[in-house]
Amino acid sequence: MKTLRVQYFAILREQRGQAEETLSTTAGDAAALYEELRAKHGFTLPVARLRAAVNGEFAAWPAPLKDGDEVVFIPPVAGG
Amino acid sequence: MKTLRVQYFAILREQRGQAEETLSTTAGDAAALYEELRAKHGFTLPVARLRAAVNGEFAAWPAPLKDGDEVVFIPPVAGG
Amino acid sequence: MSFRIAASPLDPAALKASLADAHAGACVTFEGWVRDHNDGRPVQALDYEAYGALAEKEGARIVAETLAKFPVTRVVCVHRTGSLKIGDLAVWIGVASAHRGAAFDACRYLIDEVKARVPIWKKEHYADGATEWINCATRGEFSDR
Amino acid sequence: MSFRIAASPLDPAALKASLADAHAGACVTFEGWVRDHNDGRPVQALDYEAYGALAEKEGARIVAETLAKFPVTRVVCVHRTGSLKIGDLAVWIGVASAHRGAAFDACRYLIDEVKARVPIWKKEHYADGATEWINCATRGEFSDR
Repeated sequence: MKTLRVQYFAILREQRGQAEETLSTTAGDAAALYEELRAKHGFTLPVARLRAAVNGEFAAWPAPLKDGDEVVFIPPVAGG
Repeated sequence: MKTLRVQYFAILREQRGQAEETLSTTAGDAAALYEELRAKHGFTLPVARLRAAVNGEFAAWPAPLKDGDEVVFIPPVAGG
Repeated sequence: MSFRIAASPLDPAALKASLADAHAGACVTFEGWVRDHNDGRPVQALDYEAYGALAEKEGARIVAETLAKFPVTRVVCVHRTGSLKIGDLAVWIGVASAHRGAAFDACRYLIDEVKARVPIWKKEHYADGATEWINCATRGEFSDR
Repeated sequence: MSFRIAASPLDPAALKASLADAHAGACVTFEGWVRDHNDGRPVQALDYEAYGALAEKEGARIVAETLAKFPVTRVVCVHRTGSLKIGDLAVWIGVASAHRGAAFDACRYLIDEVKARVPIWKKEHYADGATEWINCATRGEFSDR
């Protein structure tokens, strides 16, 4: 069991109804964590359309996690 | 014999020492006129590096002339 | 030589002045404006949201790549967040260089990479009251229209 | 939709404002600045001279070609004449369009064609007191150096 901080942006923030949370999980990596959260909160984007960031830097899927990590799921970007 | 008005710009204006003149010539076209003026004023640019304009519009060499025409010899441009 | 996320309106004149350089003969700027339509749908307003820390990190990498790839003297890019209306300035990019080819190529590279890589999101508000997070639609299962 | 020769300093902010258009999502500008060197020679100042009437006619043709070739909404180009010093603005081009690709391509086309075709000439003043009409040198027989 690890404790993680998750931040949500854009469509994920709206679908989650909040911008961040601290949670406990048995998920070993960010991909598994996303699937867990998706089932719980009804996120519409499949994991394949997201990128992950761990502790403020992009992390390649499945993006292994350790206790205390800060995780962000990054929906398809649309700047400019 | 025709009477023409010639305007000079840039390097030709400096080499001629004036910006315009009215002159009489037997030259049948602008190319011949330029050679006549080049011999007289020491213009350094060969006719092949110039364009001609007659009555405010580009004219393809040799650019035939008639009495009263306004002629401009256009050195290589360098805007921007 | 900077990339910045800004929550308040941009000042293009001041940004351009920061590119001034006696060695530069060319300056190319790109401005992204909020336009009144997208994919044929009338747009009334936009919200931009950024993951600020990572956006500035990724933006700085894009600026560094640009300086490495193109012979340019100065590069500035600033991207807005917040609520914008039609005609507002969403992103400003300016590049100065000795010769114009590099300035055009570098400016184009910057905006293309920023749009593809920097964690910024755009929500469109349509005339009919619907909204949409651009690029985030998923067929069938969910729609915020 | 205009090309203009101007004997007094340009106002880029006002020029850019003239491109504003609710349908436009992209604006690309090109500025030509007087730089302090050319072909490795230190430059102190420039004179631009134009054959005004034909320059404006040819410039208007280039603008018309640009509008025909690229899906852009607005195009403005103004070129200075007179004495300019280092850092001064010699030419300003702005293009607005729905999408950025057309704005970049149109802006590049405009400056390339203006430089190649519009009867404007540039005299450089060098640090050593010499001057030169750019592109007008002829080998051997004459030099204004």
